[in-house]
Order: sequence, then structure tokens, then C-alpha cells
Amino acid sequence: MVPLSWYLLLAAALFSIGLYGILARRNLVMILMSLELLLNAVNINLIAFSRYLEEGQTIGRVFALFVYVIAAAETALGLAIMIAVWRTHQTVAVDEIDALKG
Amino acid sequence: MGFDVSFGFEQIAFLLTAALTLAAALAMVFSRQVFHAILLMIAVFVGVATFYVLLGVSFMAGMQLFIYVGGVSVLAVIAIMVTRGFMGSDRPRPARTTYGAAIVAGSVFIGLAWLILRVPWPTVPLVAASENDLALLGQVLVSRAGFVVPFELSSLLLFVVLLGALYIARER
Amino acid sequence: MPIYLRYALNSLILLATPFVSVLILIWVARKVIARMQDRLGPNNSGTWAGPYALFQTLADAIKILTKELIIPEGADLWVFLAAPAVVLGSALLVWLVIPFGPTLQGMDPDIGIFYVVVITPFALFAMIMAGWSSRNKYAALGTFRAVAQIISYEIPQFLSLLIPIMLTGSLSLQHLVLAQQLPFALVLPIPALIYFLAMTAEVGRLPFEQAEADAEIVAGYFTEYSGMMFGSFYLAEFINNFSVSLIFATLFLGGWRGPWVMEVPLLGPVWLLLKGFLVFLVLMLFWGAMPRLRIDQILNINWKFLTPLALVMLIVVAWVNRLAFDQGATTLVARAPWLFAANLVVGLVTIGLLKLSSQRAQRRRDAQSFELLRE
Amino acid sequence: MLEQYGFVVIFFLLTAVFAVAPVVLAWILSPKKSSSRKRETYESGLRTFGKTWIEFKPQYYLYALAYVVFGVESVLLLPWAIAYVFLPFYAVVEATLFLLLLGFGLVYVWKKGWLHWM
Repeated sequence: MVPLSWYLLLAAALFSIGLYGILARRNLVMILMSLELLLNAVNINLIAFSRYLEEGQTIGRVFALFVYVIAAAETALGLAIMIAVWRTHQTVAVDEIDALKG
Repeated sequence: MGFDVSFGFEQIAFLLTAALTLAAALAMVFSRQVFHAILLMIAVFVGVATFYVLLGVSFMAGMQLFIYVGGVSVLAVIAIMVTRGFMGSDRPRPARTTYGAAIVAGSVFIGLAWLILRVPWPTVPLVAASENDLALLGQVLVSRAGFVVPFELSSLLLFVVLLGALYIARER
Repeated sequence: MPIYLRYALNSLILLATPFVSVLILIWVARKVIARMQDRLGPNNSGTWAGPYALFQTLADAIKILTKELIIPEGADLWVFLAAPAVVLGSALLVWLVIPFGPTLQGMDPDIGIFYVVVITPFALFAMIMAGWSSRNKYAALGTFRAVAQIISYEIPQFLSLLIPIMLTGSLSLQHLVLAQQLPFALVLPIPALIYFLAMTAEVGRLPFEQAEADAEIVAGYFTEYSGMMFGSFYLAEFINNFSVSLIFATLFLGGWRGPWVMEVPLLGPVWLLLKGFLVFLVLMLFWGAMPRLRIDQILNINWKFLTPLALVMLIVVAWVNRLAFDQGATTLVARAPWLFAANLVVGLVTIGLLKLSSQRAQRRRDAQSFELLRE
Repeated sequence: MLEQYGFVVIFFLLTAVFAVAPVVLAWILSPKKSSSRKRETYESGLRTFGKTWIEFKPQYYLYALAYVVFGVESVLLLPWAIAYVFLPFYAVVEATLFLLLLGFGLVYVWKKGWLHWM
């Protein structure tokens, strides 16, 4: 089998790429998608840990399932907010949506 | 450290998939076209699903594809279709922000890698993969000693998301 | 070495089957629809199309191969070119797991039927890619309709799929077939019906044909495709039609099970293909007989009828099956009357509710026209 | 343990070949006489006018939203459905609660008219 550290390194790389996406992009969709990369990295870790270190191999998977639920919920709400913002501001760039007061 | 392993089918498959996945992820965060980014994101999801197959948990691979390719990506495509961001490309941020982001992300990766490589992780799983233990997963998910409360709460969460998101996004 | 050769040979056979069967099935579909419309359909009018024009499809295939491939200006080249390949590939991938016999199956992964479910989004994305990359209003409109329809019908399909899984306790397609001491369609007619309707919508066949709607929006998401690129979409559509028929036969009609199949294992594929062909024929009859529903009607049928019904069926079957099990009915045959009765009750209640709501709608329409008359 | 995936890998590769083959074959066989008139975007025979991309109704998003929520919900029930045979009675009650909550959401959205096509 592949050593566990390989999976951890992979997840770390994916996490960093997602982090870059969050910090460097302006489009709200792009930011939400980069966030999905972070969640994916977390899930790789959870499942790799459960596969290598856990005897029953279920707890990690159950956690990953709940991460999926959170990911879907977060995307659905984030994009709904994006559409609402689009309707009022005609933009989806985050640095232009700072006028929440007015 | 665990790098002195023989290179068999699995190692090669892992390295190949890892290279493709990371390349797709990089291309995704750098792509100007939002739609291309979504397609590349799907490639990343497929890559991650392949890792789950390599780990011997193909059920999670199925979950990954169902929820991300079938759910999240479709949602993203439709969201950019109904806003005009669909055709337009994403204007880049000022170079200063981009470099800053790259430095932050790079140092996070270096830090994490340093931490990971300091620990003597196991190179082989504790137990062999069990055949068809999906029933066990279901039992843990709904048993009282297991995760029944989060299970029901996730239903509640999705209910709230359905109502909330529809309320926000609907036409007035 | 020989093992990989054998793998390659098996894969080739598995992948050639859909192509060959589709060549025949397109002919069948054209004949059936022609007869329903009082036409002859493809026929041997003194040319070399063979007896009953059996080789018509082959001739069409050769013709379409030599047509020019036009790439419209403004198209996003690589996405545009990738879309036909993705749609054809995702149609072919399903054939990996179709169980033709007790041992005759490409592979039986432990996620079995779930594999089939997760392939669908890729075909969906091929449509989105096609519609997006061709920069065409009709294509964009067709994409939207197709996406709205296909994702909506995935829900009742998946919910009704959960019921056979529940009764089997496994995702493996072989286990699903083996569990059917009685075909599930006899035990669970309503889930089977929901699954069938949802499946028809998934492949975009006629009562639910909004993706193409050739009379309204030209050809939907593949308006801009020509030559064999269009041919790929067409081919994938028919392969999908046949493979969903086979999956339906596997899930609800007992798959390869049939008389004497245990003595003569080669009868397995015969039974499966026969059942699948019958389902395919029903799809084609729908195609010939049905009018096209509007997109709002399609979505209403899904969200206000099929999805609630599937939810109710899931709950009812879970309870009834458990109660029957506790009463000592441990085999499927022993539980069948219970489950069938539950289906019957739910079906009657549904019909009653539908009648009631249609009466109410009628009364509302009457009242409106009365108001109009008074003015 | 993973040798069984050898078949899958070969099958996937061959599927890719089969998926690309028709178009490649057609590209070899077909004539290549492109002109700008031919390459124009199709618009029922008219010259293309206006933006080729129109903005769509947010209505479509509502259906996608409902789809994702219901999809996640039903996929969470998948492990339950597999384990159903082995589960005690209270698991059926739990799943019923789970589904009823979802059904209640559907009915609420329905009655509010948010799923009504405009």
C-alpha cells in the first residue's frame, strides 16, 4: 500500500491550492469552488486516517459523509446569496460587494 | 519516513493520479474562464474519487462523484448561467494581492509538509480492507450509540437550507 | 501477460455490444414509429439496403461518417470537441456493470448500482459543455431545459431505487438480481412505475422530450453539431435508451433470471436482453404515441407528484416490510402480498387525491369563466 | 488486492478510445471545405443578431437548489437502506423522521409557491 504520508502530503497540497484560490480570486463562484477544494482535502485526510489507523473503518467515513452534507449546504446557500447580490448590485466580484450598508 | 517503498501498480497509480489532480487544481485556480474552472474542478473531484478507490473505499468515491459532480458543480454552473458571469471572464486581482496569496498558500503548504514529515506515519493499514462493510456504515450511522443525532440534524440542516436558500434566491 | 490480453478482449466485447445492438435498435425504433404513424419506415425500395432495409442504419452510419464537421465561429474549440466524446463515453461506461448472467458481467463492484447512478452527471455535463461551447441561443435554451429536467427527475429515480436496495441489503447488481425471487415490479408496482417514468425523463424520451424539442428550439443543446459529432450524440442517446432499459430489467424485472437459467447459464443474457428489449419497445411506443409536455408541466409532475409519491412509498415500504418481517414472513415471496397490498392502497389513495385536485382545478376554471361571462 | 482493478483500467482506457473514435474517423473521412458562411452561428437561417448569450431566469436555480438538497438527503439514506435488513425497529422510525422532515420542507416550499413556474 501507499504510505499514509503520501495521502497527507497530497491533501496538504490540495488545501494550499484551495487557499490560494480563496485569497487570489474575485469571483464569488471561484471562491466557493476553492472552498470545495479545502473540504476535499479534509475529506481525503479523514478517509485516509480511517483507513490506516482505525480498526472499524467507519467513523472516518461517517465524518466524511457529514462533511459532504455541509459542503452541499454551504454551496447552495453561498450561490443563493450570490444570485441575490447579483440582482441588486449586478456584480459577483467580492471586492465590489462591500457596500452592504446601502 | 516511509518513502522506501517498492513501486508497484498502486504506487504508480497514486503518483499518476496525484499529478493529474494537482495539475487540474492549479489550472482551476488560475483559469480566467469561470466555466473552464468548473470543468477543471470536476477533474479534481474525479481524481479525489480515484484516491478513494485506491484506498479501498469505493463507496466514498461514489458519494464524492454524486455530491460534487452531480450536485455542487451543477449548482455552480446554473448559478453562473443565471448571472452574467457565465460568459465573462474573471478579472484578476491586483498583482500585490496575488503574490501575497501565493506566499501565504506556499508557506502553509511548507509548514504542513514539515509537520507531516516529522511524524512516523504507518505505511500499511492497521487492518485489511473488509469486503462490503457498507451495512456496518449504515448501522453506525443510525444506531443510538453512533451518529443518529448528527444524522437527524443533517436532515434538519438540509431542511433549513432548502427554505433559506429558496427564500433568498427566489424572484420577488 | 495473457491476463491483460483477456481483459482487453473482454472489454472489447463489452464495448462492441452496445454499438452492434444500437445498429439494430435504431432500425427497430424507426420501424415501430413508422408503423404507429401508418408509414412503412425504412424499406427496401430496390436498393441494396437488404431485406426489410436491415442495413439501412449501417448505410446511415457510413454516410454520417463522411459528412463535414463544421465548427461554428466563436465556439470554444476544446470544450466543443470534448462534449460528444464525453457523452458517448459516459453512455458506454454503464456497460461495465450490467449483469448478463450469474457470472457473465464485466465487473461487480461493491457499489454496483450506485456506479450507474454516478455516471449520469457526466452525461449531463457533456450537455452543458455542448450548450455552453457552441455560443448559440437555441443551444443555451436547450441546455437549460435539459439540465432542469434531468436533475429534477434524478430525485424520484434515486428515491425509488432505494426501495429495491432496502429489500436486498446490498448495492451489488448480482445481489439485486438474486434477491428477486419474484420480480420487484410485481411486488412493488408503484416504485417500478416511478422509476420507469423518471428513467424516461432522464433519457429525454417523448413525453419528457424538452431537451431536444426539435419543433421549438431546433435541436436543443446540440444544435451546432454536425456530421459525426451530431452522430455521437445520437448514438449515445440510443445506447442510453437501451442501457437504462437493461438496468430497469435488472432492477425490477428479475434481470437474467428466468426459466431453466440455472441449467443452461447461457440463457441468462437471452432473458436479460429479451426483458430489456421489451422495456425499450415500451419507450419507443411512448415516443410514437405521446405529445410533448411543456417544461413547467414536466417539472410540476416531478416535484408535485413523483417526488412526494416516492417519499411516501419509501416510508410505507420500510414500515410494511418490517411489520411483515416481524410477523414471520422472512422470505420475499411471503412478504409479497403485504407489500403489494400496501402498494395498492397507496395507489388508490393517490388516484383519489389526483381526482380530487383535478375536480378542484376544474371548479376553479369554471368559476373563472363564469366571472368572465358576467362581465 | 488491487489487481482486480486492472480490468477496470483497461476498460476505461478502451472506453475513451471508443468514445473518441467516431469523431476521429469522421475527421479523417470527411471533406474539409470550411467557409465563414458555413461557420456562422445557427439562427434559423437569419444572420446572428444580438448577444449570443442571454441571461436566464433565476427560476432554474431554484430547481437546482431543490435537487441538491434532495439529492444529498437521499444519498445519506443509502447506507441506511443497505443496512435496513439488519437494523432494529427504531432505525425505521429514525429514517421516517428524516424523510418526514424533508417531505415537510417540500410541502412548505410547494404551498409557498416557490416551485411555481413563472
